Amino acid sequence: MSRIGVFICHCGENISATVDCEKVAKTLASMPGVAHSVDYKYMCSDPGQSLIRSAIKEKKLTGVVVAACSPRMHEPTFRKACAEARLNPFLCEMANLREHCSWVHAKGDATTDKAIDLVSMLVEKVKRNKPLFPIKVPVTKTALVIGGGIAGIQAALDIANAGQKVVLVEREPSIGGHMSQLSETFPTLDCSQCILTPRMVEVAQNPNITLYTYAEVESLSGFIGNFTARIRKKAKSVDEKLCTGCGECATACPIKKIPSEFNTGLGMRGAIYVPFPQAVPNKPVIDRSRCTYFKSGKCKFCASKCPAQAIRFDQQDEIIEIPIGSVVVTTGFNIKETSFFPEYGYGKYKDVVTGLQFERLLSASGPTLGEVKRPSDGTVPKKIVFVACTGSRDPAKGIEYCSKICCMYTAKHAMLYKHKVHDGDAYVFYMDIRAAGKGYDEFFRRAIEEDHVNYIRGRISRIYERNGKLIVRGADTLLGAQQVEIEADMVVLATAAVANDGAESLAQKLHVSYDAHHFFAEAHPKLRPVETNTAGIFLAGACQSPKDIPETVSQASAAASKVIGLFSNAELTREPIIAVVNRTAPPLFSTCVGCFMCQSACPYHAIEQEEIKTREGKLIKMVAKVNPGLCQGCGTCVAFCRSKSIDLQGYSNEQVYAEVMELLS
Amino acid sequence: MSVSIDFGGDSLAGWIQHKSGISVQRCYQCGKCSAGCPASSDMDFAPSVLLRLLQLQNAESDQKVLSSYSIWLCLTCHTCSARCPMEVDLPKVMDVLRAESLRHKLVNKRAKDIVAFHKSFIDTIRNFGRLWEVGLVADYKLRTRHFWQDVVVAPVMLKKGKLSLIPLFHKKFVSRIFSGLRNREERA
Amino acid sequence: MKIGLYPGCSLEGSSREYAESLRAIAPHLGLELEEIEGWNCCGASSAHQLDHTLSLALPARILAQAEKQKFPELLVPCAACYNRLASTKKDLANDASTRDKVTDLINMPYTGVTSVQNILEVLNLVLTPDVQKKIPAAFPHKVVCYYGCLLVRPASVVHAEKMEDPMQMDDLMKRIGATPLDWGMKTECCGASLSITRTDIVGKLCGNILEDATMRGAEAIIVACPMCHSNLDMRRKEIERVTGKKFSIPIVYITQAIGMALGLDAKSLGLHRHFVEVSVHGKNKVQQNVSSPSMAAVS
Amino acid sequence: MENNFEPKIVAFVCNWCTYAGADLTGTSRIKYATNVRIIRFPCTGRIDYNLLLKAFAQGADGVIVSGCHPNDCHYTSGNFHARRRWIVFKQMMEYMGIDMRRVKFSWVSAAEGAKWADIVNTTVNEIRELGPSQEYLEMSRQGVA
Ligand SMILES: Cc1cc2nc3c(=O)[nH]c(=O)nc-3n(C[C@H](O)[C@H](O)[C@H](O)COP(=O)(O)OP(=O)(O)OC[C@H]3O[C@@H](n4cnc5c(N)ncnc54)[C@H](O)[C@@H]3O)c2cc1C
Ligand SMILES: Cc1cc2nc3c(=O)[nH]c(=O)nc-3n(C[C@H](O)[C@H](O)[C@H](O)COP(=O)(O)OP(=O)(O)OC[C@H]3O[C@@H](n4cnc5c(N)ncnc54)[C@H](O)[C@@H]3O)c2cc1C
Ligand code: SF4
Ligand code: SF4
Ligand code: SF4
Ligand code: SF4
Ligand code: SF4
Ligand code: SF4
Ligand code: SF4
Ligand code: SF4
Repeated sequence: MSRIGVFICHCGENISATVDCEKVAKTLASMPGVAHSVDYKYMCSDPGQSLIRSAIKEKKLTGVVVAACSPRMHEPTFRKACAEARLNPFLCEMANLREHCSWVHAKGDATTDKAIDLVSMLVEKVKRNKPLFPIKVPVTKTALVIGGGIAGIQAALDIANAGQKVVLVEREPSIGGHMSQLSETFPTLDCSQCILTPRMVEVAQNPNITLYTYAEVESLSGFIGNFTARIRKKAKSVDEKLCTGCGECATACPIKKIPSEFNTGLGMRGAIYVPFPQAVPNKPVIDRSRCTYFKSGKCKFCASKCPAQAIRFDQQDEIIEIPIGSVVVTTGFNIKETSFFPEYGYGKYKDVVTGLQFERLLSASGPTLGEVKRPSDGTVPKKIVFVACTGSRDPAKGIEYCSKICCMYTAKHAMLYKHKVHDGDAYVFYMDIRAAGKGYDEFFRRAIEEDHVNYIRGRISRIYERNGKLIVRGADTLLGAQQVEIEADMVVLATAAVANDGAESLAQKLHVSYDAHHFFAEAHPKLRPVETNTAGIFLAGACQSPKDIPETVSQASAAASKVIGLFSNAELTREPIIAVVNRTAPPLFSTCVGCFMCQSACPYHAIEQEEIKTREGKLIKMVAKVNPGLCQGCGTCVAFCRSKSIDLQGYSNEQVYAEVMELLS
Repeated sequence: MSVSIDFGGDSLAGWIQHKSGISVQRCYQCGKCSAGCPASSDMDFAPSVLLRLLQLQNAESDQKVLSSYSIWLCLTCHTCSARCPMEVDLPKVMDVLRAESLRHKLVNKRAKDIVAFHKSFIDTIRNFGRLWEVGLVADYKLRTRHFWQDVVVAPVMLKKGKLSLIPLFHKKFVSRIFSGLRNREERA
Repeated sequence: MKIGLYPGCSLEGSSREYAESLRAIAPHLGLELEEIEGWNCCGASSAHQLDHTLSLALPARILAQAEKQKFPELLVPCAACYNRLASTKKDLANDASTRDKVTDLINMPYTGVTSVQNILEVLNLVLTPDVQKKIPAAFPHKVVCYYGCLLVRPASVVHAEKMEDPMQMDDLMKRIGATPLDWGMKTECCGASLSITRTDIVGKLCGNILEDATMRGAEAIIVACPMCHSNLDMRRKEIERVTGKKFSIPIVYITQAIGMALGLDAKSLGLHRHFVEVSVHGKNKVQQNVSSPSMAAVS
Repeated sequence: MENNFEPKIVAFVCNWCTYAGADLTGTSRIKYATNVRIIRFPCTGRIDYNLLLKAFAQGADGVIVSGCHPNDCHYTSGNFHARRRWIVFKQMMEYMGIDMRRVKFSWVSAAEGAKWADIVNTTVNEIRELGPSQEYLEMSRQGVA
């Protein structure tokens, strides 16, 4: 038989002004199973709390209902008080007499009646509450960072510098990401390589960081604190321990005309190559799809020239398994190629380039050593047109969103061009200028006011080539959409920033959500911007949406601090409000019929399939099993289960039905 | 001065939506249509400006649109709609605007030749079932009194066998369509 | 291959050389053309300007007639007619109430079974490698292919494979030994519907086209539309007045180019009907009896 | 119709949005009818239609189900499940003989205190118009349901 204690709070006069608290306490006292019922002026005060503590002890209470304010306010207070009196805190419930009753109704019988209903409803519930115990899960204190752009670098360094282990996986031969390709960066115009390279080196040297380049995540299993990552280390064909990075091999390789990814096709690389001089690690890999030896079995020039004898043609891909406690996804973004834009020449005209290609042309370490030259004939363009929003904000091309970074980098490009080609003319065709960061608007205004870049508000209709010039046809919408035709030497398209290749399949491997454009989805756009819906997996940088470096780095540090916070505990404590699938004695084992409706309904992939076997190992049945590490306690599964085999602790079927019955009795 | 025009209690923009399903509010005024439009430089309002006027949804701008020259200069070349990032079907909007311009007798003075030409064209079809170029040009000239226009080309065309002086009558093929349309109008 | 043919008004009148050349090359391509009976004008660029229903009813009657004659495919060589027919077909397919209204007007059943084909689609089918082998006099000229609007737009009606840079005509030209050049005016508008009323605009637009073609070193502009042809060929005087420049580049129908490659004579291809002398010809230079006294008066 | 009929209405609400929204109604001192009793759930996704049937079988005259706005669900998609199930829900309930006008499905965020009051008041008024819920009650008493 239950012995429930009921405590009615006056909240000064906040409740008692409209609710007859005394009457409520009296009525409840006569309810079956209620062993104690009192009212008091301020339940949350120290004397109020000790009323509860002593009643628990003296009356041997098996449950407590505090009828006061919103549980969102004081539930922790009263649960703690119960725990102090050695009553399991989950045997305490609150009835909301203030926000849901006294404050919203006038004084009167109806209000008091409602108060009585609200309390008795919870008395019926609490009679069926079970003691629950916080769930503890151990934590493996190693973080997996996927993607070695500036986001991954920053996150890895922050975690490592907090004393935790990091495994950084990068699929290219070097870390650095897009930032390593940039010339100078807005809004300060500092040299990208100069600020990035030291951080890349730091990554390589930090003893807490294990760096796997030319590697990809194959799969991730487990749950927060207890993941297992399988990582494929692609064969580099070079023994990294022996290689000194001398570069003899690359010089020896006869294959030299492969468009360099790093230089966006504007420069060439060999079959054995280091993507760029500042690469980390600064050791080559053989691109097997291009290497003569791998194609025809002959060549090996590189090996013959290698003083360290580090070339390994027989190296195999290697798969390693690592226990991981938390994951940070930082796989970045990509941009659309010019071939995406039929009206701008389908990638047909060499002098129509993307913003990223223009970065390479501006970069001192780029294919032209920082001189702006036309890819077609190497001449210096005297008239150059920049086209903003190319493919972005363009539902007709399937991309509705604003790419966010291009207004700024276009201003930067126009500016840097004017700094390099003093007598050149720069035009920018734009729709709106989105320059909302600190110092951003000032930056773009400088392009207009100090560097005399011509900003024309309108979209380009078409670009075609004539006599080595690019005819750019646009309109000036601020002059009644009057047509403008510019004979340009070069056109730079600020092409849309899109999700990186493979983002969708990676998201599926990690069980995190992604949006219609394959950017990873944050748990909440405002309040949980670096978390995913899967506990323990965080994200940062342009893999979530296009963003610039300052924003990327803040997100990376935020994600890192989440990981560090997670790792600061020996084990994770979680609220026991989770679903469980019942287990009964053999031969049934569980009423679960294995329909797995619950599994497909669970937004957190928290439900697994469990085999129930005889002692001889013969399969009896498959049943559902909730992974307590993943379950967030939403209860969606419960509503789906037709056989009532899965239930939510704290909001069990028994409890909520009792509430309904009591209310309407 | 603005006359209030009735579009069944709606603005012209609403009327367009009703007639063609096109929302002019989708246009975000990027100007790409005007940039590529072959007729834009001869128009009184560039295509994107027409849409802007429609977006205002007031009687004055609606009237400006219906009495514009632009709607008659549009060549239905679809250059604009092919490239519009917001997929606004301008040529279809133009079709509705021309019909409304005629209906409300707001046809721009400069456009009367163009309207005359289209009327002549349709009359030729009505009368002959097919296009008879000499008949069309004669009808058009009578309508507009532009007797001398094209006079250089016609003789050459005749000489090269590109014009026939005598029409063939295929009227019967289309008479039902035209009488049906007339009945419809009368019923309306 | 047997196919229904809707010639359209222009091919009977001002563009009869297009019809002549089509009929001349057809047997060589194994193409059997059966003209649709009792056809009417499609309404061209005028009907839709004034009357939406009329602009659907006229083409619908043609389509219904094709259906009546059980043509699975209907070749529509005039790009303007093709565009009207194809877009009517689409409108009728998408909207049952319009379809009912229109079939009531034309008083003929219509189901939409006949497929409407433009000249490029059909030529692409019949100009097979086998036919290519038989071509005696290839067409060794640098040309530019002019598609204009009606063969490529709107995308929802015309299924051109690359709307901004179509290649079907270029590809056909390559098959007869010509060198199609890249140029800037492939799909620009010639101003067709203002041909009579705003000849000055037509002059300006056509001037751009002729200028770009000339500048690229093309020997001829290849077209597949009577409107484009008459504007570019017959309006030289106006073009010269507007641009202040003289152009001598000839405008050649794609069917004429193929005819010349086949070695057919100029007369059967209607080359003598052009205002601007056609200076290109097949490899075995066929007799070019095109000069007529009136040329001087025109150019 | 009885004029002084006071309908009994049960509200099934989620903890994160509507419960908090109703708290805000309180802190804003916005008054509403006393007829509604709130039962708290973690998420609308937890609510299955048997609960609603139970409520009607026990004599409820109306039911409100309310949770977070479509993209604000604390649990990402629980409320999408609730919404998707809504169609099946509706058919089921109608099949069981419940007048769907007695069920109100809505979204109230934690910031929509006034909206909560509004929903309660309109629901109470509408159900007052409809009168007491009899049919299903009868059926369940006779053991049909
Ligand atoms: C033309 C241009 C100019 C710009 N100029 C500026 C500027 O001046 N100032 C500024 O602040 N910002 C600028 N930006 C924006 C800047 O580039 C980004 O903010 C920044 O690069 C984002 O960093 P990230 O680490 O999130 O992504 P990325 O730089 O894209 O890095 C992602 C990394 O993850 C790796 N990766 C991807 N998928 C996987 C996988 N499945 N497994 C393992 N690794 C993977 C990639 O190889 C890459 O190394 C510019 C962008 C462009 C396009
Ligand atoms: C009209 C308006 C509408 C907005 N709408 C949105 C929106 O729809 N979506 C959105 O994402 N953002 C919106 N924002 C922006 C949003 O308000 C801010 O992003 C957010 O409030 C910033 O939070 P904060 O904590 O940094 O600063 P604040 O909210 O300003 O908080 C700073 C706190 O510090 C206290 N404080 C200040 N000085 C001291 C001191 N010396 N010692 C101690 N305490 C101090 C202040 O009292 C205050 O409590 C809006 C802003 C405005 C003005
Ligand atoms: S417990 Fe809540 S209702 Fe009671 S006095 Fe404290 S704040 Fe007021
Ligand atoms: S030559 Fe040998 S040691 Fe030198 S970079 Fe190449 S692999 Fe390394
Ligand atoms: S074996 Fe391959 S990588 Fe080595 S030199 Fe030859 S082509 Fe280059
Ligand atoms: S950032 Fe600027 S250029 Fe880029 S898509 Fe947005 S508005 Fe266009
Ligand atoms: S829905 Fe119920 S019966 Fe089906 S698998 Fe899940 S727990 Fe088992
Ligand atoms: S309660 Fe929610 S998170 Fe937990 S298993 Fe059920 S559906 Fe999944
Ligand atoms: S192109 Fe489209 S969106 Fe842009 S101004 Fe024209 S109609 Fe508007
Ligand atoms: S369809 Fe009309 S408005 Fe559009 S580009 Fe052509 S002429 Fe201009």
